[in-house]
Amino acid sequence: MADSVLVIGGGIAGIQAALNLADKGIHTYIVEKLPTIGGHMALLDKTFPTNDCSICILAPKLAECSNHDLIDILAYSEVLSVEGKEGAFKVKIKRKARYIDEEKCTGCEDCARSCPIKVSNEYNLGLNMRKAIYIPFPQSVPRIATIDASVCMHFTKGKCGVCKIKCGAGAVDYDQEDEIVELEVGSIIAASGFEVFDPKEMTEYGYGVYKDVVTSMEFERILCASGPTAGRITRPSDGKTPDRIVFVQCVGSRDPKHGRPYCSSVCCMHATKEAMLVREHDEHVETCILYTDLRAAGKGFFEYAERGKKDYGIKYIRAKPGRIVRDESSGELEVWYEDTATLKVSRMKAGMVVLATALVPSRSTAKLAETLGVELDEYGFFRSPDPLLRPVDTTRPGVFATGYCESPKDIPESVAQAGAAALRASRVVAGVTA
Amino acid sequence: MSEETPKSPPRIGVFVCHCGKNIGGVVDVPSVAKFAEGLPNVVFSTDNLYTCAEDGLTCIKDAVVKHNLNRVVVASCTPRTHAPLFMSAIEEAGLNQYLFEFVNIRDQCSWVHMKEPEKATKKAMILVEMGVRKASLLEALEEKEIAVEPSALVIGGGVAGMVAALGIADHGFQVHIVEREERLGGLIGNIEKVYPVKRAASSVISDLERAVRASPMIEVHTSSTVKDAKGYVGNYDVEIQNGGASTFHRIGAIIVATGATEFKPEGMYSYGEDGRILTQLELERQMREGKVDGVKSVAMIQCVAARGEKFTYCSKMCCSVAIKNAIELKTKQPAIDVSILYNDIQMPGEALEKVYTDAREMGIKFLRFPLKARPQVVADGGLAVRFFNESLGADDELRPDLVVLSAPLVPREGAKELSRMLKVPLGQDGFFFEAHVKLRPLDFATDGVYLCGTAHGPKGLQESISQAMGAASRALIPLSNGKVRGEAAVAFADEATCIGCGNCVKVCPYVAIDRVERNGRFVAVVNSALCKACGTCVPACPSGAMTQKSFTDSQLLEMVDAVSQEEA
Amino acid sequence: MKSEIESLLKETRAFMCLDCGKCTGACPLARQGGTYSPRMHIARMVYGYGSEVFADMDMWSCLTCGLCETNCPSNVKYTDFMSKVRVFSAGERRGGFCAHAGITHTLARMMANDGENQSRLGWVNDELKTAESGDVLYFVGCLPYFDNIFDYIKIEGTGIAKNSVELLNKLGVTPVVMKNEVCCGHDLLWSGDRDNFQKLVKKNVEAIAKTGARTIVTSCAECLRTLKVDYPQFAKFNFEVKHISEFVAEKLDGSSMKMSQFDGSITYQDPCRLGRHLKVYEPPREVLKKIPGVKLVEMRSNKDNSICCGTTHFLNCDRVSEGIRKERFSEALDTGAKTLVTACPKCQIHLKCSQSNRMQDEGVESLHITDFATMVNKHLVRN
Amino acid sequence: MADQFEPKILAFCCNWCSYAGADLAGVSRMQYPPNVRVVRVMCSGRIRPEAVFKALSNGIDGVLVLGCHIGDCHYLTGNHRTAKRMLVLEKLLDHLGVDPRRLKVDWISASEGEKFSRTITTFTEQIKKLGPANGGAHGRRG
Repeated sequence: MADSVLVIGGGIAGIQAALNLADKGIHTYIVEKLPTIGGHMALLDKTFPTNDCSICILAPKLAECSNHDLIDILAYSEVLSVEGKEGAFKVKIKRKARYIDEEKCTGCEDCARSCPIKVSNEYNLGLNMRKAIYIPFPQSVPRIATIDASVCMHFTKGKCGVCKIKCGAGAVDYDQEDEIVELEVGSIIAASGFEVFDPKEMTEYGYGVYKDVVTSMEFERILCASGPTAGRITRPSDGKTPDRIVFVQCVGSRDPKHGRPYCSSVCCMHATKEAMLVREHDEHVETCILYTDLRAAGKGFFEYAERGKKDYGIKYIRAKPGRIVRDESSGELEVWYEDTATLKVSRMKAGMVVLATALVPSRSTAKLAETLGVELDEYGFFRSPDPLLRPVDTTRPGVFATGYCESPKDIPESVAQAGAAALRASRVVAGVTA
Repeated sequence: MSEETPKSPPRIGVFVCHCGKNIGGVVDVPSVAKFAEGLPNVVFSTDNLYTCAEDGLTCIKDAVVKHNLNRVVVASCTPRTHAPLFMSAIEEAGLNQYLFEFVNIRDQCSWVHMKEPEKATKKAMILVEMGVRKASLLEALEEKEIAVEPSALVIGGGVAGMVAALGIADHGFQVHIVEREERLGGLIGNIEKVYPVKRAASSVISDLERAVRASPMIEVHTSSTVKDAKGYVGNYDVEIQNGGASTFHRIGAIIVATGATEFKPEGMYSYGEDGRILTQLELERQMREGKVDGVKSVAMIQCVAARGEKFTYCSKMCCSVAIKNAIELKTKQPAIDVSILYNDIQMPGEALEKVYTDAREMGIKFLRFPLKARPQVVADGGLAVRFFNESLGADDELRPDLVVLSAPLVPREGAKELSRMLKVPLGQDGFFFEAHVKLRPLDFATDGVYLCGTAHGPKGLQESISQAMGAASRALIPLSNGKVRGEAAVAFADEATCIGCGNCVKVCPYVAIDRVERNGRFVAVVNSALCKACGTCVPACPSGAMTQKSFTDSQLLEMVDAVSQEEA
Repeated sequence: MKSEIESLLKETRAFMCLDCGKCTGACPLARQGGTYSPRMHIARMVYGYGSEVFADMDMWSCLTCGLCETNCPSNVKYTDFMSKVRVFSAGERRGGFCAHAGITHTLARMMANDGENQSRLGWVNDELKTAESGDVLYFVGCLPYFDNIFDYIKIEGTGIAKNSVELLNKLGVTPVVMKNEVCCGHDLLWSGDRDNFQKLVKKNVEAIAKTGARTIVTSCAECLRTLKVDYPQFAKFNFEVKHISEFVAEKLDGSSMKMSQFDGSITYQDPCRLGRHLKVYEPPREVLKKIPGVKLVEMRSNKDNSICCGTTHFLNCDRVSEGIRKERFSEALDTGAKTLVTACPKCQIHLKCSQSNRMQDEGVESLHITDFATMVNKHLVRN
Repeated sequence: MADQFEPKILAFCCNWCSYAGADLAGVSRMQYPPNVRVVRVMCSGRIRPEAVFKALSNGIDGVLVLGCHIGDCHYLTGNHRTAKRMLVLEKLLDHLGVDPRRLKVDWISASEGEKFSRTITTFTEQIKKLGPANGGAHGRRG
């Protein structure tokens, strides 16, 4: 009987599951495919309904994972195979080469400052650039540089070696190779999270055509003090502060036409929060949320939206726009909608449009499910054989799923459910049988 | 761990880090080290290329032994990432890990004054001096261990309570379930079917109850209440009362799963005036009893008393309850006309949205009204529901055979009393209020007490069950460890100086301070098991009895003095 | 009636409407002001106010262009809904205002009821190779009639037919053309006259069957939709139906045939029936792009979001229709193209009609509007 | 000369937000005047108004009290106390003839490195304008 647990995914659900287990005295591995743990929560500016600073409340958790005696973080790693059964899984993990000696790197970023290669920065959703050698964000855990070999000139052209020269710690190691690690664990928790649906296919909204039509996650980075605009609300096309920002809900969610009839569960509150933050940053910017049903059912959510209306002056209009076009002469976007409460059809001018895009299981989830040998439901979420009484179980005993990859949910629900997954997993390593 | 504060005078070692060029490129590190050498109590000072590297750590450990150091100051980066590393290094060298002070001369010096190397060097020196002066006063601290009684109390025997109890019992701990009613099951005991899984509620309860009754680790106290609970994490003394008889139990952790109940909308929507106006729960009972079989049309009204009418909140599950009952009615009698008057349909996620679309597919009608003008129910021999049909922008009327009101969940009676007894807060809505809305949804700020289910707020059964499992998982942390380790830098009240005013008790966010009678007078006593080391109580103390370890007044004032005495 | 409405609601998925209003926000009529709202039509019908819908004259303005339906997240079949509701409404002797004094509808009814003696093939000259039987049939549609009715706005009319046949000839096909072809019935179907529509279906199906054709090619997007989608609902219909753009695209794919030079930008108008109704977006574009020198520039609204030419089934042509065309022209002019190609003669009629309107913006008049078949035939070099 | 005057500035920072914000300013290499000396406490609620007062009367020219934003406190409500206590202190300073502008209470989150650097810069400039505190004698408003 192996007495460790493997958590796949280092977002808030995975982190919380790992901490719950390790705090109980159970050794836990966190495998994260990106160079740092933190997941989407690390990209959020604030969180609803308290408008807590996201990184402020997350960073201590990241540090706790990093300092915990019973947690081993395997960032920049992927699960290759899972064999065995409940209580005794053998897991092969690929630790991708960072080309950095993890022991030596001090996280000073001298390397990144001197690196000549700039590529689109995925941590700011492509809104600015990062270097080929980089640390994703200041609170990264582990705070170790990574060389993106797909763009680094040393690897693509055999030239350059500036980072190696600049690194005072001598941590750069171009000869590093991927490493295969084998772990024995009693139980596995999948917490592979979500990603944002690409709204390009909904051509009526002009995403990808008009720069000032952005997704809600992109807008989150624009709002964030550590984002590409340092928290100034400026639009991507010309850097001007928009007079009005229109939020469009249910873009790709509750939309059988685009294959996702489900409600993504967090977008109404997310938009409310973003609109509030806009008003806090700059009260001259008007905000307007176009929604179908305002999903404000969680604890304190309805009151939060009411506050948005009354204290922040956010306009809520029950409508779903049918068409967004850009007036080339003024550079303003025109949003066409029918207000289904007043029955008026209007064209609203907007400096920016924020699309509340559907959240979908992350791309890696399908492959992960195959590796784990478990079933997904028709939309790609993990399927439980008994969703009521055993919500975090999967179709393979000893393998559990939690967080957004189990079903759409917000952060507190993910945290609560991470506890449930930890309970199921600790039961396995404690040797309790069903 | 070494527990003793050294009796001998301070012998401080200072280690100044170059961090490659990160500090050394701006600050004149060797000069800073040399400066430190001249400070009072410093017996050793050096600079390292990387103090955090293996050779840097060895340098510290060797110096502790060689120079008989009893306090260590490292001037490098930020304590937020690197303190644990250096603290464990000095512990390996035989010192208490709290005899350590961190000085940040990178993030808050070399990196932010890159163009002013001289001023940065001067600042680094004074920062080191501040650290050294504080270090001279450091004391050895311990993270106090408190033994945890290996048993839990679950208050509430509904589905959430039973799931939580089973989760804990499974791990080999004794659990007491206290249920006010005669039988287990709670609110779910009064309903027919559970959606979206479409399972009979009775089977859910009987499955759980069977498991609970079968577990040798669970003791069920029905028709019982928690009369009293005193103590703190790991060590509660609980009195459970059944009729006139009390039993007493030592409890390590408590889970609050007291649930919620349906609000009776007396005096609203003509409820109570006509037997054909029901709540959803009453409809379920009538359906069970076959009383609605002949009914041809039903109108359901959502958000009754909720979302600003009487209560501010949205009750989250009423939409799914109404749609469930609509589907059940329509399935039994396909010709029945069911209309649901709503404002915003709350069916988030995958499974619920599916139920909603299924209901539409069956021809259940959804009519939207504005919250500002809610429907009116008139019992005039027949029944009339008059409302403003927002989709059409016109007044509308239905003449149903039955009106069903979707009323919100409200907290159970006794929540207030329990909140006072356990010293855990209620929110404005009367539901229990968690430690942190985002990241600690199942904890209370008070350690050792946890929360799940509708006691926390209205929610569906699936979410309640997830929470119950999660709460069990949280409670298992102190239970499995058999002990809790408190903070080291805790507050401490000097009994001799304390005047017993109780100001500190009022400001403590964790209810960690008690005002107790000692020798005929009141004094404050900090429960170091509960203290989270914020220090908020210290400024509240008028007599200076309260101090926070590692952040004592004298330590902080030494640092302030170091700055004020700095030469211009 | 109640059960008929129930089944209408089920068939068209009207019950699934979430009342979000996206349809109305997309609707080209609604965006021209006025009171048109597809959402309201659905809502009224669902909430039991069907009679109001039947009496609503707005309903006859619907272009059935499918923009609302394409946008509807819940897959409510609004065009189908409209077609069916109009049958109910027409049964109650209500109907829209027919443009051109209802001449196209009258002609179609005459054809349906043997009230005419057509001379349909006058345009077939000696240079065109046609047959009375064969594998491929070219369904001409109403082009010969349009020559007369719309002479005043200089439409291409049978020119399109000639170019189509010549184009097919160049591709090695000798198409069947029928002298006893009747109107496909599109306009009758969409104005709720099912009885006469069915008569036309019967006549055409019998005539086509006699030619031995297996593939039907049309140059009219409305004929295409009617034959391909609607005929099989009313008759046994085992023919493959293709728009000429699809047919040409397939034939040219991998062929060594050459095209002559055209220098300049062109833009392409997606006809609703070809585009949104049948999702044929790429074939006409692919073929046009094969013409050397052609720079195909898209209008702001294209493909799924394309805007209609403003009128369909010759109903309710009014200020709103003109507004839609004005919007479309402004998009076309914004592209900088001097030529607009469309793949439906009806688009050409409506756009050219509007072009002749003196109130149009500057530049509209000089925009060259031509049919796909004309454009391609002109540039395809005979082997 | 006011230009020559280099004020001594003390900043009390809470461990979880404002100290983290200061770190972020460093990681982002945001430059600010080197006059500030940071004293780290776990929570701004630990800061004794008396200590601030003592600093100002003892040769320190300006004091910053920096905590988490209201609602973000790592210790739930510690910073609510700070807000109240410092308000009282400001009034007291005014009474005593110490320019209350020598004390600044602000909330800086872990993601607000830019705000930290800006706060230090503007505060330093302000104190330079006010001149040396010098036990209150020079700090009196004219």
